Amino acid sequence: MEPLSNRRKQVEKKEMTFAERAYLPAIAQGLGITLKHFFKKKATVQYPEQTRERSDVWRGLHVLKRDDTGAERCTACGLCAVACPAEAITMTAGERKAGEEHLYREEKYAVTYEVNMLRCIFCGLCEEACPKAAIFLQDDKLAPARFERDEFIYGKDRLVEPLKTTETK
Amino acid sequence: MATENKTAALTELEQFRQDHGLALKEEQVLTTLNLGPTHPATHGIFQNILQMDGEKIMDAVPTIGYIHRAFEKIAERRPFYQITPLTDRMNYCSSPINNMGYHMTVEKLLGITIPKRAQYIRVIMMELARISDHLICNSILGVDSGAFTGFLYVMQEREHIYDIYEEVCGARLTTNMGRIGGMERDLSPKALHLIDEFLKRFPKVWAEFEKMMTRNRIFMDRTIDVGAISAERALNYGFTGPNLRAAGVDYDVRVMNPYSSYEDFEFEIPVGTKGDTYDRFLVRNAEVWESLKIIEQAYKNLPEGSYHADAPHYYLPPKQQVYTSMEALIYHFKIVMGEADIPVGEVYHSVEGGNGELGFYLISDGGRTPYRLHFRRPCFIYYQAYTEMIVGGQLADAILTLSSLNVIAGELDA
Amino acid sequence: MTSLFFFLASLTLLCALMVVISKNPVHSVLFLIITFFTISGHYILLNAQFLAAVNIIVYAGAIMVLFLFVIMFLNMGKESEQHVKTSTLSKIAGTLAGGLLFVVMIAALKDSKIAGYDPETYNSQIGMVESLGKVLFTEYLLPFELASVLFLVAMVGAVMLGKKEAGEQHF
Amino acid sequence: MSDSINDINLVDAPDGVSGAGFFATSFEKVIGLARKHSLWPLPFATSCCGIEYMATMGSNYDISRFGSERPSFSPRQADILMVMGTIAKKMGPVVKQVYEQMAEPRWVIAVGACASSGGIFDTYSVLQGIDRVVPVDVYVPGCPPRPEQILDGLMRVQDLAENESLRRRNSPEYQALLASYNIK
Amino acid sequence: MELTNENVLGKIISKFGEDNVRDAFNPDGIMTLTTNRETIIDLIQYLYDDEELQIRFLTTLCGIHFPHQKDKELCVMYQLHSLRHNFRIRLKVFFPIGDPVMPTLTNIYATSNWMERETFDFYGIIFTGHPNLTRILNIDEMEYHPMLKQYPLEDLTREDKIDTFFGR
Amino acid sequence: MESVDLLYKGIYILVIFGITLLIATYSTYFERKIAAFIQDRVGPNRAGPAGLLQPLADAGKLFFKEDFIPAKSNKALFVIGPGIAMLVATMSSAVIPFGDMLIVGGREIFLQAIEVNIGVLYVFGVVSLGVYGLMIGGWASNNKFSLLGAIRAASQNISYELAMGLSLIAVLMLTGSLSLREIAAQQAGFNWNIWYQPLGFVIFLVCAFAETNRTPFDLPESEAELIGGYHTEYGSMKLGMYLFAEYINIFVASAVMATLYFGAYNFPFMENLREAISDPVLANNVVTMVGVGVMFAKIFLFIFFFMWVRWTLPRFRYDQLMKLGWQILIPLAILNIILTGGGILLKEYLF
Repeated sequence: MEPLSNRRKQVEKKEMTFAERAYLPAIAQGLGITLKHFFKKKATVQYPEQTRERSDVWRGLHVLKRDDTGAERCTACGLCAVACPAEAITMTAGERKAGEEHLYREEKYAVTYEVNMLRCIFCGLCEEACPKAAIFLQDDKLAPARFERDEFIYGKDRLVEPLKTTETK
Repeated sequence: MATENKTAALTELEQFRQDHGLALKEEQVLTTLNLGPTHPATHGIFQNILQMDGEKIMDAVPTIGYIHRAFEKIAERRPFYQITPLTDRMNYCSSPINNMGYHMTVEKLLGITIPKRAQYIRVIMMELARISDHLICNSILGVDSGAFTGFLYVMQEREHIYDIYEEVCGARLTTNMGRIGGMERDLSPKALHLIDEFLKRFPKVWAEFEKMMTRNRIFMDRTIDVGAISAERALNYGFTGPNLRAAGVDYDVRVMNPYSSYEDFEFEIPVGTKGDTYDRFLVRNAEVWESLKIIEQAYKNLPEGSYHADAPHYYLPPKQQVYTSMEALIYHFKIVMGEADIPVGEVYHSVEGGNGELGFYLISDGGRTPYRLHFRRPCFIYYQAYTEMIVGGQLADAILTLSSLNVIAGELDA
Repeated sequence: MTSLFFFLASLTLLCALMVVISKNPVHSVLFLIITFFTISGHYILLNAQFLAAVNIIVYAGAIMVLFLFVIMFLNMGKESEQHVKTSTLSKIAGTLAGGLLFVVMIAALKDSKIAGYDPETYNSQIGMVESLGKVLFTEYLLPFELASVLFLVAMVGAVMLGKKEAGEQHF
Repeated sequence: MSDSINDINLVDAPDGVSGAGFFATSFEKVIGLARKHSLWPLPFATSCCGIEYMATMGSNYDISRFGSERPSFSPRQADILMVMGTIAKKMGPVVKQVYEQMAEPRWVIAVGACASSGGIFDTYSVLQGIDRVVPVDVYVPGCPPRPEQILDGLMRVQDLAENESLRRRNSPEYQALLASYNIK
Repeated sequence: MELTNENVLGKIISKFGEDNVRDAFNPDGIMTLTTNRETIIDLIQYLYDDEELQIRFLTTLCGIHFPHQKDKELCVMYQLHSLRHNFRIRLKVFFPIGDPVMPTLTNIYATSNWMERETFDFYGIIFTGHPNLTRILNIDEMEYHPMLKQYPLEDLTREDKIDTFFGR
Repeated sequence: MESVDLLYKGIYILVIFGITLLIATYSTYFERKIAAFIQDRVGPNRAGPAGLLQPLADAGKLFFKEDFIPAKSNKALFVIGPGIAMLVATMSSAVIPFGDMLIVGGREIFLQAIEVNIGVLYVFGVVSLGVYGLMIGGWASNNKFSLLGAIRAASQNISYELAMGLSLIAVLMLTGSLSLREIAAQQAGFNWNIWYQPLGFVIFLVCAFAETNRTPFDLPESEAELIGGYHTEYGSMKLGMYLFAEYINIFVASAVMATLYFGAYNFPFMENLREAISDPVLANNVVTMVGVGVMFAKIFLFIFFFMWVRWTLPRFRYDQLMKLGWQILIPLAILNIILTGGGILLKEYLF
């Protein structure tokens, strides 16, 4: 067929030379390459003892952040659930009662907040959707493998970031 | 569970048989061999019911749909921005191309223009994706012909490509990279550094891989004249991409309908002659070099500027503004809830995917979701020709033809 | 030695019978292979180690593999061909032919003597390659050459039979 | 091998009574250890996760360190069925058949969201988790999981294999489990 | 000749008449025409054969469902491409859902075989003359054509989902 | 034969059998390690120090895996198949001289299990039977992939046996003996056959690859085409026996190549070593023991070569394999015979 553009380039396709027809030179060359690799430094990272470096923006396991004072940032606005293409996030909102100011930053908070880790595709849209910087996908944690399907519904007990300070109630 | 009506498929092939002296004699007893759905050579999953005369294939009836996931139906139920993760999973060997192809389609609908920097970043990512796609395909060809080692050599390089992806978007394979209106973040210094390193290291590895395979007579014998298809048949079957170029047609969307500033770059379109497996291998090899050239140019000439379009209605405002400014928060809510104003219209946009013209046909009725989103999936279209390509060959040929076609199950079945 | 001979001989006969009797052709071939082995055993008893080895290499190692090969191919499509009916007439004919052969054999062999062996003249190297080769290339040269011509003819015939017909593809 | 790592978890000697000159241990534990280190996978790779499995086999992660690098595409020879990728309803019976063809002891890992639960593809054509057709031992989340997570899943199966009784597969509980999936 | 939307449209209309080729518009640079069942195959054949146009590549083909358009519920869209002139054209055919029949294109383009099967699978459009019109992606036992707008997307057997927050 | 001799023989045979099995077992380990090293990986390293217990783990697992016989298979033959493969493989190492002779208490002990004056033919004959294991197993499985594998194995083995035999003939012409011990003894010092038979060696090497079904000739079990070929339906220890037989075959093939072409237990300057030690008995024993070490070193090199090639090359296609065997190797082997004959005549004529 005649060329459609001026950028056409025929790939090189020579006839086999006698040396190539005789198999052995090419085989020797291949053997040479593999032998070189035999003595090369190995690329393997010995997981689990060593871990490969992950980028800072890696989308790993979710965490629900607290603010500087230790109160939960989430206000149960539901944007993350809407943004989730896998429909993995469910939550129920509740009103903050008096005396709970140190627990929840805003007047509304998530009474339950569940992420189904088996449904989740770790696309990061929830993190992007959150207007309160509450949900993050951590770069240093991965969702672990487990034996039962029920164990993958992460409630607030496993999602909320543990308090940094030693004082607990 | 053969969904194909066998007799019908046979009549289709009758003419072909006559032409190639393959017409069955009446007394000939054929053996039926089920290639797939879990046969190792099918990689993804599709079934080929082969009728064999000894080792020779007399007929093949393909069955697909084993991972049909209803992409087009899902797309009708999700807001525009949530479709990006879907496109990831179509051709998962080169997800960024799919992502960005989709984004460009929507941008075409919305009428947004993207700053040069974002376009160049896209080009870099798409070419990296093309490299990783071709790299898998060509090394898998080695695996299927028994040379496993080359595969692992180049897979190490693919890890480096993944490192770059990871730095740019935070994931390795299903990237969800970029947003409607640009990229989600600028290239970090580390990402730039990784690209730079990749450009330095990869040519050596790829040259070594070529040295191992290209002129090895065993490999050449296995691939030359295997699974050949003429340019005319290939066009009739809707081939695009490297498989069409191997048959000698220099059709490349990047050149014919340049998008994302592809017109700025110098590169060539490698074409083959016979459209056989060896040609496909060579064309992909050459394309990897061309992609490297493009990345190098884009990396060297990366313009300054913003990494996303100035389109507050569609592109999420920066997080810091969302926390502080009311206007930004309202936009943020509108975009996330999918309430952004989407114009009515229909667009078709195609990009040069790893396997050919990846087209998106989008009809919008102004709602929060596409009214209809049809994907032109190159694999689905050219896999039809597989029967014609393998009949008359041997079992081993069929397997190499399959891997050289680079049929990606996710793209095939949608 | 004698007991070994009788053991081998009876095994040979038994397996030979089984070749004919067994219904599954693959089993027949396998029994035939065992028969060849026992015959090789006989050769060894006769101190003809070379013949024993060659018998195994050529018959058991190559020819019977081909037999098995062909039978496997033929068996591929059809479930079984065991239901072939034999007519009474052919059964009677078969019995008659077999009986007559038996009579002829007895008649031919009834006067033959078992060759005794004489420790004085016994040559332990008689079955070895060297003596075999010498005999073949001197005393029996003509039959040897004729046999080779026969093989050549057979080979040409095989090539002709296997040759491609026009328009037909073989691998 | 890189010399820098000398603290790899080698196999620990099984618990037993080690006294002067004799070492007794339960036979089951030895076999458990053997099985643990020789899990041959059947990579039932249908889509994206299969590509990550390639990375797991690759040099950087190297599944062979666990003795699992021999992929057995024949179910008779495989020990773990690694289902990686979306299983559509059309594919469901195939998965079940492959599982039925595997010889005991056998384990199943559902790698990735699609195989485990259907993931993002909550659609008419996709099986919502392979635990609807075959019993699953270990689920690996992620879409696709990183190779580290796949290795994690493999190590969970190793834990199972190590501690499993030789007779578990004959136990009524196990038979009941299989019966509930209508297998055999 | 440089192909432009106008002169191609002119050619087509002069050949097939205004009645058969309607509603030409140009939403995204690609000329879109509406035609009818009787004309479509001849039109595509004409575009294929015409030495000047050389529109010889079927880019894609898909069905669309518009449940609100009376008697025009179903649509099949063909998109063709002239590689020689880099010219694309889109053809649409509308027809009622009660009569979902279309002529097949497989005699011109081999590639339309599976595309038509897919369209049949998704929308139930019957392509007469197709060599093997069976479902291609879904299981044979499926009773409906899932891409029609009235059918749900979700797998109805799923239990672990709470719909409250998904905004739908 | 005296009973003491018989005892020594018995011990020797047991030792050789044990060594064969050990080498085969650890070949699996080395195969995995070598593959890993070639591919920039580290290979098995969790089972025992540096993964040394890996073969034992595999064996333990295979033994306790459910023993499965497919319902539609031919049950008796299905079981016999791997048995034949294993039996034949272990039989063939009997005539290989792993060393010269030891002198223990004035008694000469030859380090060879059986001395037959047709040793080469014995190995050849036994190896040619190996294919029955594959054929019977493949056929009995009642699986089309297995059957294809079996048929490929049969035709491949027959074809390459011819070229192998022809390349052997040249060696036999040179040595004038069929006894492996004799052939080994003739290559004393550095007078190895490889110097006279380079072409014959290459042909033999290629055929050895084909006979042991190793890449690039692993068509009977090629993963990508036939899944596992003849052993697709085999699980548990029956599969183990097939794999084992393959490795034993590699070991035997390496040993035969070392014996025929690379001087068996001979090594350069062995006479110098013998003379350096004054006590003749001790000298003989030291040389013999070094010779045994040298022999095994050669064998290991060949085994390494087998694996090295496997992880480098793609495999042939069926017809190409046949073409290579019939159209290239056999004519080359015949040419080699003619050249060798000419060479011998020339030598006789000149000297």
